[in-house]
Amino acid sequence: MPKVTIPVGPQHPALKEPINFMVSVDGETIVDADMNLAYSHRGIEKLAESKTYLQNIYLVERICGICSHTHTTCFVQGVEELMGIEVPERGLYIRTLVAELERIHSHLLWTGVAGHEIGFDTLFMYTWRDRELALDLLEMITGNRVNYGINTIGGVRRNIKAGMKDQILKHIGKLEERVQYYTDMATTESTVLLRAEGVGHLPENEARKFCAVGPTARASNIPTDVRKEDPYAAYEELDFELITSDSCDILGRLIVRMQEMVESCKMARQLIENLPSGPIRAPMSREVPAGEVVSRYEAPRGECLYYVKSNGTFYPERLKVRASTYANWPAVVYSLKGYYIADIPLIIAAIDPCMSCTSRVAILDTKDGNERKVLDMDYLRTYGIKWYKEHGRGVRRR
Amino acid sequence: MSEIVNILLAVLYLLVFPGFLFLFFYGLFCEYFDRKLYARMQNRVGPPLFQPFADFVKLLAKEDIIPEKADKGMFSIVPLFAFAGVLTAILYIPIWRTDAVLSFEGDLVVVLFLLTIPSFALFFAGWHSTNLFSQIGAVRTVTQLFGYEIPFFFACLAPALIMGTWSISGILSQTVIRPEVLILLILAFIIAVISLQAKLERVPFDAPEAETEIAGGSLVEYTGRRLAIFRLMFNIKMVICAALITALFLGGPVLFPAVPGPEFIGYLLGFVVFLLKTLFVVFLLTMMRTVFARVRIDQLLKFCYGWLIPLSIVQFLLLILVRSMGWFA
Amino acid sequence: MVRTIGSMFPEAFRHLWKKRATVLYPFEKLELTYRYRGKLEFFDERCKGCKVCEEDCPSFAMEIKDEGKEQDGKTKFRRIYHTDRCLFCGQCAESCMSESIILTKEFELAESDKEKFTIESTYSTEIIAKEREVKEDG
Amino acid sequence: MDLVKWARIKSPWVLHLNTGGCNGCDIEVLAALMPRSDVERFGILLQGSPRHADLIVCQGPITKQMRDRVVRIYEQVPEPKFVMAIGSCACTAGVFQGCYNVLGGIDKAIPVDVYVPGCPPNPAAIVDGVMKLLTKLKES
Repeated sequence: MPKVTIPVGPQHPALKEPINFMVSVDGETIVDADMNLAYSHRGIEKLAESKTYLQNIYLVERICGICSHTHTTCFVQGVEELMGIEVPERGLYIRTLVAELERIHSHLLWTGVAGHEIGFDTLFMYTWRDRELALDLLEMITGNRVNYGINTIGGVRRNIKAGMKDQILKHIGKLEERVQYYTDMATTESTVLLRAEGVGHLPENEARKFCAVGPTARASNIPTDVRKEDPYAAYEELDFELITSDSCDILGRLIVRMQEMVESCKMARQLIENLPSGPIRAPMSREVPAGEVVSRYEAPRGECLYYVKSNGTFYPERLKVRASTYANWPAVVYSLKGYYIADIPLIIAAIDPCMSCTSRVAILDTKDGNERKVLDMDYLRTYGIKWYKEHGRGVRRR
Repeated sequence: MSEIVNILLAVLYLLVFPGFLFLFFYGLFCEYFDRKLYARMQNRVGPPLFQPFADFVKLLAKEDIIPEKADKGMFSIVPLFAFAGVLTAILYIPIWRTDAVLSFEGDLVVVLFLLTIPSFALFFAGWHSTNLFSQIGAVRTVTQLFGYEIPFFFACLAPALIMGTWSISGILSQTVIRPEVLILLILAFIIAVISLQAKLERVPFDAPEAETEIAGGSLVEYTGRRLAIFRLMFNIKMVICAALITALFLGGPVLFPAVPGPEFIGYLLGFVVFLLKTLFVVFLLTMMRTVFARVRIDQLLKFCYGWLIPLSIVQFLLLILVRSMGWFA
Repeated sequence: MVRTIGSMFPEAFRHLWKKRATVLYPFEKLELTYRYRGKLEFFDERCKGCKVCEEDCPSFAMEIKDEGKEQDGKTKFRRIYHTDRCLFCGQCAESCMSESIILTKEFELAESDKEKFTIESTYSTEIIAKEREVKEDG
Repeated sequence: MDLVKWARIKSPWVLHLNTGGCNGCDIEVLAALMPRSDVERFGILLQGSPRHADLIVCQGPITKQMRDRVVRIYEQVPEPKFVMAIGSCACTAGVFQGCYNVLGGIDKAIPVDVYVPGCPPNPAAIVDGVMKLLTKLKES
């Protein structure tokens, strides 16, 4: 077969979200890959400037539906630092507990999706069934399955009642058992190993070069974890291990995620057992003093970074989000090369991509599809400013 | 007079039983059985009994789209071609007694040939859709064909070798006389079931229509009644392949030990036994679909050439040894 | 590394006899936790007209319109609630000073007619300004 | 009730389409396919190709870049076809109202049959939306 370019996406059964890969293949082997992001570029950073800090919690929560707690915590932490609020201990513990439950649900979700990409639907069904245990806990604690809305500036909105502890421990126990089963199953089943072992190889030096984060980096033997390096919330008081793997392939990423789930269960148990008493939130004002801050958070997918600049009003002057998936894209393009068409979905899925987090550039397709124009950050910024001048802010400024 | 009866009987065989009508309903039932088992093994409820029938009727009533760039003639004729191919094959397979409706020395080869037609039809369908994904699927279909077809042929010819006849009905009537031969054919049975899974393009060997890789492969552009016919063809192909394996390796409609009784009850019992045995084969296929991940096309070929073909040759050598020692004369 | 083939076989086979995990939802009742955040319910008689809910709503789901004074000195308000914009985050209920908004557990909100999503009510009340306070638990 | 209508109600095949939203509704739609609420009991199958689908399940607001694609995918689906808008974003753009790159709800690009509000709607709410669509179909 001559060299052809296969479009993968924006609507493709392997990708649940819009993104477009132009993969050049020679027969079944990939020679090159190009990536068009930003089918879901919405302009959140710009919109955030016209919403109050309180409203922005709910806006940034909806940057990504899977790691919604990541975004709110990261944002709220920054704002709290600007305001100089000391969050009560109990609030931090609950925040951390929700974060770890989210990590469990996100990793289980990933395991299932990875199974689906290699046609292993039974694994998909089982992991998603067991993920419901984590979601039940989240619903019980926060009131919603996804987009929990538990964070607020100065603490958390919902308390953990005494009766909840038993159920949390019970479900955590069940989850631990299931995670152990999946680890044993996935690392010994030949058909899985055939697809995962040695595929999507990303050596350590390349991973460093591409600044990979999270499980992708840890599977390439780079011990990086914000929870260890720069502890936030209650992580300083928790006893957990940093998981790395030196296999540098998809199997390594699978093992890292599985082990992390075990660690998360361990942490959740510690958090519940040592839950301090006291208030869950500190009183807060709606005005944020002028200043700027960078906040870091270890999302299930890697390091998430927020920059908040305040000018002393109700509204942030600038909000900048660097979501974790964004840092991992170059590594994907690197690890695609040299593998087969059949490996495309799995390699893309291996970083646990989250397209809605990453949309920074818009690529304009002309009608005939031949010409492409890249709209970069600067263009979008000026475009956004112009748009808002024409359409108005949509929010009543006080 | 008798000629007219014969013609009417032939039409009956072809259209009602064991031909089109029976295959239609049994094929749909097998899809239901497959999907329901699959769902139950995944701890779900699964589809209701009428589901495949509803899917079929719905697809018949949908809008029919032929892509502008596609080869219109080939695009529309290919499903019927494949369908006709598999329908014919049933006439040579025994269903309610040890001999089939039609049979002659060598019909096993004809059936095996008829069962490869769908793969080629799929190739043409994919290639003439001129969609990139369907063309990749089409190429993979043919690539896969070279992998599984050889072990499948070898495995199906093993009974012919030991029984000394190339007719399915003949093999079956030999089996009735000496059922203990089937023990020798266990290896061939396993090879046949595995390569049948590849032939039906189901997980773990569904690279040609991998949903998450190439969005459904050859059939990506098919809609409406053409898709319905293709889906029905797959179901019927599954039934016929299961029936073929039943006839060759499991003793077809014969119950061991045989129950004495009037002929009519014997036929009915044979038919029930046939249904149970084919469902058992379908169950094995479903089980494989449930517990495995999809393998890549190159890994499939490696598996077929590295394991299945050598094993089927071992089976052949074993049978030749047995025959030359004169244990089964 | 140990390699097996079909290591999920026992698990899958066992599930053939195991009870299904499915909740037959429209025919069986779905268990929701008591904190579940569904459609909002309003107690208009408690409302003090401070409009904090409208201010704090991140998605413009709530509109409260001032419709002039009535004879008895009360102010007439018109409340428009858009279910299809609502995020069910519960911030309005939390911000509300007079506890006139609560979250119910109703989640079956699907409609084919978009106009049914708009819920309107008119009421009159005295405007009483009150300090914001932090509430403990939702 | 005639056979064709019955078959249509009993076998809606679904195409999953994210038009630029967050992930929340996507995973809830997938969760509806999972053992907990298993929509295969209503005959719903997830299809990869728009050509095989009857029901387009859209999540997220329509972004500027996605609009042409959405219209194209809508045109690829054979008649009769139905569209479900899942989540507040898909109904009215929800929290993203006022984003410069967002056009609004799904109905800004293609006609919608059933709206399911919620952020994200519970899988049961999605099942409820499907049931309402099928009831509407039955009565038409």
